[in-house]
Amino acid sequence: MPIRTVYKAQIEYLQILDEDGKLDEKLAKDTLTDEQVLFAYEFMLLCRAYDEIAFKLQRSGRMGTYPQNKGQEAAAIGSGMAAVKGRDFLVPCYRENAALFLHGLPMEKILLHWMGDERGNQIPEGVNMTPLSIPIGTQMLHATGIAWAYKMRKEDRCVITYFGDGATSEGDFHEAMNFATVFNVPCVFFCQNNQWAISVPRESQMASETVAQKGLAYGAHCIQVDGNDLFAVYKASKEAIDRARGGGGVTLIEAITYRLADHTTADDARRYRDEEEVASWRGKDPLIRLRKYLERKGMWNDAKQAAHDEKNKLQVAEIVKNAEGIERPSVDDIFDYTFGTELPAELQRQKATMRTTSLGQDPEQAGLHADRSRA
Amino acid sequence: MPIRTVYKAQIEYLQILDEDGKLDEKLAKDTLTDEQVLFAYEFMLLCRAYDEIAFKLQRSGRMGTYPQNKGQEAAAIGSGMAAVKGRDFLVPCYRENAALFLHGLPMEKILLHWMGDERGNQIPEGVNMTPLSIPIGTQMLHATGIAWAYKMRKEDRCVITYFGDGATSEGDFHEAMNFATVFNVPCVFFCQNNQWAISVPRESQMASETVAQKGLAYGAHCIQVDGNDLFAVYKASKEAIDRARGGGGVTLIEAITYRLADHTTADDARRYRDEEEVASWRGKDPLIRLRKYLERKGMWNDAKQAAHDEKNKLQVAEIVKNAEGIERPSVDDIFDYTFGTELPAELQRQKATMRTTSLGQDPEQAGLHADRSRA
Amino acid sequence: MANLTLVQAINLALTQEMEADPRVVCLGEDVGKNGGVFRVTEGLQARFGADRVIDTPLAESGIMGTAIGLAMAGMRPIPEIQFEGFMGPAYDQLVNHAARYRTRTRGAITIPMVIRVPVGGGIHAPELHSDSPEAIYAHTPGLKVVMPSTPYDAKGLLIAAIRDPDPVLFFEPKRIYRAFREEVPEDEYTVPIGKAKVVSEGTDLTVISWGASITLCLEALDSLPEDISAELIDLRTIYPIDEDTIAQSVEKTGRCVIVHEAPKTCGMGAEIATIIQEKCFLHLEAPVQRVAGFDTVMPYYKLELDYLPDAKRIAEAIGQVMAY
Amino acid sequence: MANLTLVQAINLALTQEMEADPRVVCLGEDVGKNGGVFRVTEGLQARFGADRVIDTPLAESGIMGTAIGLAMAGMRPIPEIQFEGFMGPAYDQLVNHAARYRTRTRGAITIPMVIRVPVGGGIHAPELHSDSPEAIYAHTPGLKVVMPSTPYDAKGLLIAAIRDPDPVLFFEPKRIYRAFREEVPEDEYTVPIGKAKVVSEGTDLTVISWGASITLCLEALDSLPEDISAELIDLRTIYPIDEDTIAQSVEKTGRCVIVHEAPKTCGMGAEIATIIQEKCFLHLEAPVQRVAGFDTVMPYYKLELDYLPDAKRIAEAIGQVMAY
Ligand SMILES: Cc1ncc(C[n+]2csc(CCOP(=O)(O)OP(=O)(O)O)c2C)c(N)n1
Ligand SMILES: Cc1ncc(C[n+]2csc(CCOP(=O)(O)OP(=O)(O)O)c2C)c(N)n1
Ligand SMILES: [Mg+2]
Ligand SMILES: [Mg+2]
Repeated sequence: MPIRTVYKAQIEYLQILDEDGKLDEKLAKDTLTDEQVLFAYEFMLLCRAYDEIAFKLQRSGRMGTYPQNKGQEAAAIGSGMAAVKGRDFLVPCYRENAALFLHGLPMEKILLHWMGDERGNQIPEGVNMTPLSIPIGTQMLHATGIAWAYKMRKEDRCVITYFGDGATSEGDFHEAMNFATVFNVPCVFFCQNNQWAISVPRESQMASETVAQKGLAYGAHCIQVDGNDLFAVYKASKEAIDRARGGGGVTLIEAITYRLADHTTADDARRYRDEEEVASWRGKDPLIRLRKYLERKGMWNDAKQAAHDEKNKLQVAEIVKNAEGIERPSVDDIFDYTFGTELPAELQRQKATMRTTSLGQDPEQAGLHADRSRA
Repeated sequence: MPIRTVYKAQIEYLQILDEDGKLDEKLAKDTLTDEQVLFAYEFMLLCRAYDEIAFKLQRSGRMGTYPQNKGQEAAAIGSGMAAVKGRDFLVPCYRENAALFLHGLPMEKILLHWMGDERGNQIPEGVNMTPLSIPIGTQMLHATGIAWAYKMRKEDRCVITYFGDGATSEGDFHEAMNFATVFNVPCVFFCQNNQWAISVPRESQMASETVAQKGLAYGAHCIQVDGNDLFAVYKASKEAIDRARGGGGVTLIEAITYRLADHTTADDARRYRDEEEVASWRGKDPLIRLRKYLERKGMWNDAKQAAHDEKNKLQVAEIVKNAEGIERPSVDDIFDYTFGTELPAELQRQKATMRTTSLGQDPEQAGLHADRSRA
Repeated sequence: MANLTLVQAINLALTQEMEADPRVVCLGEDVGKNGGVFRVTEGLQARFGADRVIDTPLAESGIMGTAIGLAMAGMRPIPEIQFEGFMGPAYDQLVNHAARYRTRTRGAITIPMVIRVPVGGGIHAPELHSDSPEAIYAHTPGLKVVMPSTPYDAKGLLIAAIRDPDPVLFFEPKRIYRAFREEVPEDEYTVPIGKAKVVSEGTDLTVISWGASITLCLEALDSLPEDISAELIDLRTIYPIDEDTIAQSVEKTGRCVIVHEAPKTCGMGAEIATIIQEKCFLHLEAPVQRVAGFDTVMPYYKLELDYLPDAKRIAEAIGQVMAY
Repeated sequence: MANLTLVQAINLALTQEMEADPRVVCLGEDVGKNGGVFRVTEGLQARFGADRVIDTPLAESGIMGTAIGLAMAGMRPIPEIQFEGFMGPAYDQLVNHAARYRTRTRGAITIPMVIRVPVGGGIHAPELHSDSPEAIYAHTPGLKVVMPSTPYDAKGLLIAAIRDPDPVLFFEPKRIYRAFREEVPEDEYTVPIGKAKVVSEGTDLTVISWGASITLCLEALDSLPEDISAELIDLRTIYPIDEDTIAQSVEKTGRCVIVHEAPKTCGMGAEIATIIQEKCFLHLEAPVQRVAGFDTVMPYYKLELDYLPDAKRIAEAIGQVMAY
């Protein structure tokens, strides 16, 4: 057999709730209960409200750069719900706020982060996640390492890590997938393919037809899902997490979604993408879709929507108040978390003298010298 | 269609000349002429002789660390013959000497390199290649860049880059494949999968069944070939090169071969691999196989072999003489190739004073100060 | 002549060099259609096409490594790394290949390229968008490193860098990208790599700085008592260091303050202070002082102004050195 | 007590800490079955199993990044980077994550890990196997950097590093891996991070060095005229720098020579010389001198001994400083 096929693969795409809010009942079986769906929708509304306020905070000069999550809520929540709060661990990028909130991150933390305050990253004890990750593509290696520790200690836990389509171009993505599969650690790789990496569309980011097929390089399980479909995201994530925890292997999930807003508040997407494209995706907004579904099932109506909008407004206002109300961090913080051990002498001096001079010189010694040179 | 297949792929394995030296005539059609095969075999013999002498040079303390090429000659020559000397460009790692020699690299250069002499990397004008690359996995990006320049300038040329199975774990491999496919540059990625990366076997290096399937992540053409089969290597390389030059896309070739020797002369492979395994591969030695084939065709016999062995011994001795006969490099060389512009003042001083002191201080000035401090 | 910001001056230099030399290409994340996140490459893709102003995938090692390949093959690539914090993934290609290829091949293969990178703090950016890594690369043999502090110098240094036969790191202090304008000649000109500039002459003390801190030094100098005559040197080129200009000045003044944003320990201040004590030992009236970032991670922006040297600190240090 | 080489002392420290603390794991290329290319981890996999002494894929960023994750999750990973030249791909993870996590999260997430890396020249190795990057990491806030010069210190410093709550770069001077033996206590002990050692006392001049160069300094000191009394300081910890030991010595001697393999410009010598002129200005009788690698790429091995400081150069510098 001088020519023979040594490898075969295929990638499936999963959709359960279509754009009109119609559910594939068969596929939906054993996924989410009505209560869960309702909860998810309400949570998405809250997160959307949060997102809009964050945007406004930036626009009014009360916060720095902020990357809106708008349009990607189903991907974040669906996957987040598949992981078990307090048991599993999340390693995020910066566009899945909803998953983090779901797993217990106090909501003001994200605002604090974007307000230029490290306390936004001070994850409370018992909340299982790393903070937002700024350098693209780097966090998947941490996820792999954490999952590896679980495996070493035979803990029945799993890690899910988030990243964008652009992030899959970084070498670290490759190394993380490879380490994860070689050591078969309980880690799920969740790509939010929102079609853009700032101004670069997916087709210019990669020559492959899908992100999902990148997982074939590592012998990982690969699946593409409609990322704006709560059910599909949940189902794929749940299967991947269960498999991972059982030692059954690593999964790469490609969630097809769309970044409805600018890349960040520092960006102006009109420079590089057509309004038409954006418009076509607005109809696929996961919130609209889920509302249609719930309405059809008689679980939602305008009154409920209005009540929730009102409630969310208040809740988010409260969160903003908390974030803005926090005292300015102490300048000592610049030094005090550099090491877990006693501050080296030079750093102690820098800390002691920082308000007056950056010399880091012992003021007494400086005075002494001054005397002696005059003598 | 809520579940649908969005991607399908398969990888083929190609063998034309089997381990017994039997040729699949159909597949061999339009590959190599008898003259070419004879030439290749003779060249492989020369390279093997070179390799053994290089080993001995190290063992007798006349050369530093050396990585033997033994067993991988068919992969190097088969691919090298598919590229056009003086037109195409080679970006090697360090285990494909034969391809470099074939494309015009003076044979003493490789010895010089391992003798700790940068002149071994001083590729002559008109010889189209980069020097041996020490940091694993990094050179494929250069290959991609060079091929990109060809494309930009619309030159009808192609680049072929070599690397090991271990190298495919590095992030740079991933980025190189991605850039190459995204910009569709005329570049062929040639992996010498010799089953080991120092002490790490392929199965511990990656969880994928093949190296070839890694190319699927980029939408590249992928093929696995018997790397000890000159015909298969040539055919796959030729097709890949022709396709690349025509703008038809990037190919990842996985050549299955085996590192018959230690990783380098600094290594002792008995620490980590079984003699049995090595023995099983000895029979697959590309030289043995090709000899069988040629003998069967009446193109080779013991007398020819003896004559060539003798001739090669002399030729290699001459190469060694050239490499060892070269004058010691000037210490000025440490400085003179740092920049293409005039040496900065400090470097001029370091160069001027290097034999006496590393201060880099102007001796005159030092003297001046000494005077003044005494005054 | 036109009254330009630093961003515009760089854009002009790029435009003119691309116009003059078909080998010059720009590549990086979002440099094309979007014109760069700071709009430094604005309009270039429209003018020169997507083959010469190239949006790359999101991979810094890929950008640096393919740029090296382009340079090897006779192009004059100008890769952009979007922020200095993202040089990390490109470090290996830059340091182990770009910087070494000429000497590794004894001149057979060279890497003429300019790596453009916005650097420094003060713009209220997220983490890893505010660092100052120049000393790392000054310690890396085979690289040249420049950092302009004015639009005029930016244009002239960039043109010099593009024409230089070796890899040049071109650091752009983002804090002053649009902070002020300056008359910049329309014609092409170069500012030589390796030459510092005496910004203002003085006799009592030398202040040495570069990049965005020059503005702060000027502010500090303005605040000094009339009887202190300070000389301000803008290093402009971080490596190779213009020792002559430094030594001449400190031999005259006998006192020196060095200002930079990067952490103090092993920063450029250490090298310059050491050069001064080597070259001007008998002229020194006081220890050379450093006003620098702290030896801590650059804080998020709520505290960044507490971290960065400011005019007050600089003036304070000058006062201390003068009082010594 | 046993008479051990540096390699053996490190191996012993690893063995004892792995024995004592199940959280400690070693990972890297070829560290397992092969025992490391320098045999530093020899026997560890046989003793502790392939789950604690782990052969990783060939990917330094992967090694560093997953080690960070392991540390986050409560393990005490000891990644090995096979040679200092291959830290390049791991640079981003080390500098932008390992070094920053504690301060980034205000103490919520910390990275206790020790990165072991053979460094330095002199062993006739191929390219990128002979560099000395310590200054780069001393300039990186959030990292501690140590480099032993003796088997005793190697064991003690490594144990201290493993127990340290933060990332510690443990540089192993490969030139003296097996160059000599020393009595090393069987019991566990620590050598504190941040404390230099006065190797030999003297009154006329201070020589400061670390790693493999200490041996050369001793050689140089031996060759000095009887009437020169030199004090030799082994820095041992590169960061944080033990300024007190340095300042005390130079206040006494008034003269100083610093010796290191790394390129001179922006090397550790610059920082130490600057600290000295800051702290001992009025005591200095001569400029502090640096005997260092050149500001060139480390040459291939035919010329490496011309590049590296040797006893002769050190003695020459001492002579010059004494004659000043
Ligand atoms: C290593 C690195 N390079 C560049 C950047 C600048 N940058 C921030 S976000 C971004 C695009 C990310 O795209 P993607 O991964 O698709 O995520 P998305 O923003 O679309 O959610 C870039 C280039 C960065 N933060 N880190
Ligand atoms: C970046 C980098 N990391 C580590 C090394 C050390 N090293 C040299 S060769 C090698 C194994 C390479 O394996 P492979 O790519 O399969 O090539 P082979 O030697 O088998 O031909 C390693 C780890 C290196 N040279 N470069
Ligand atoms: Mg995206
Ligand atoms: Mg191999």
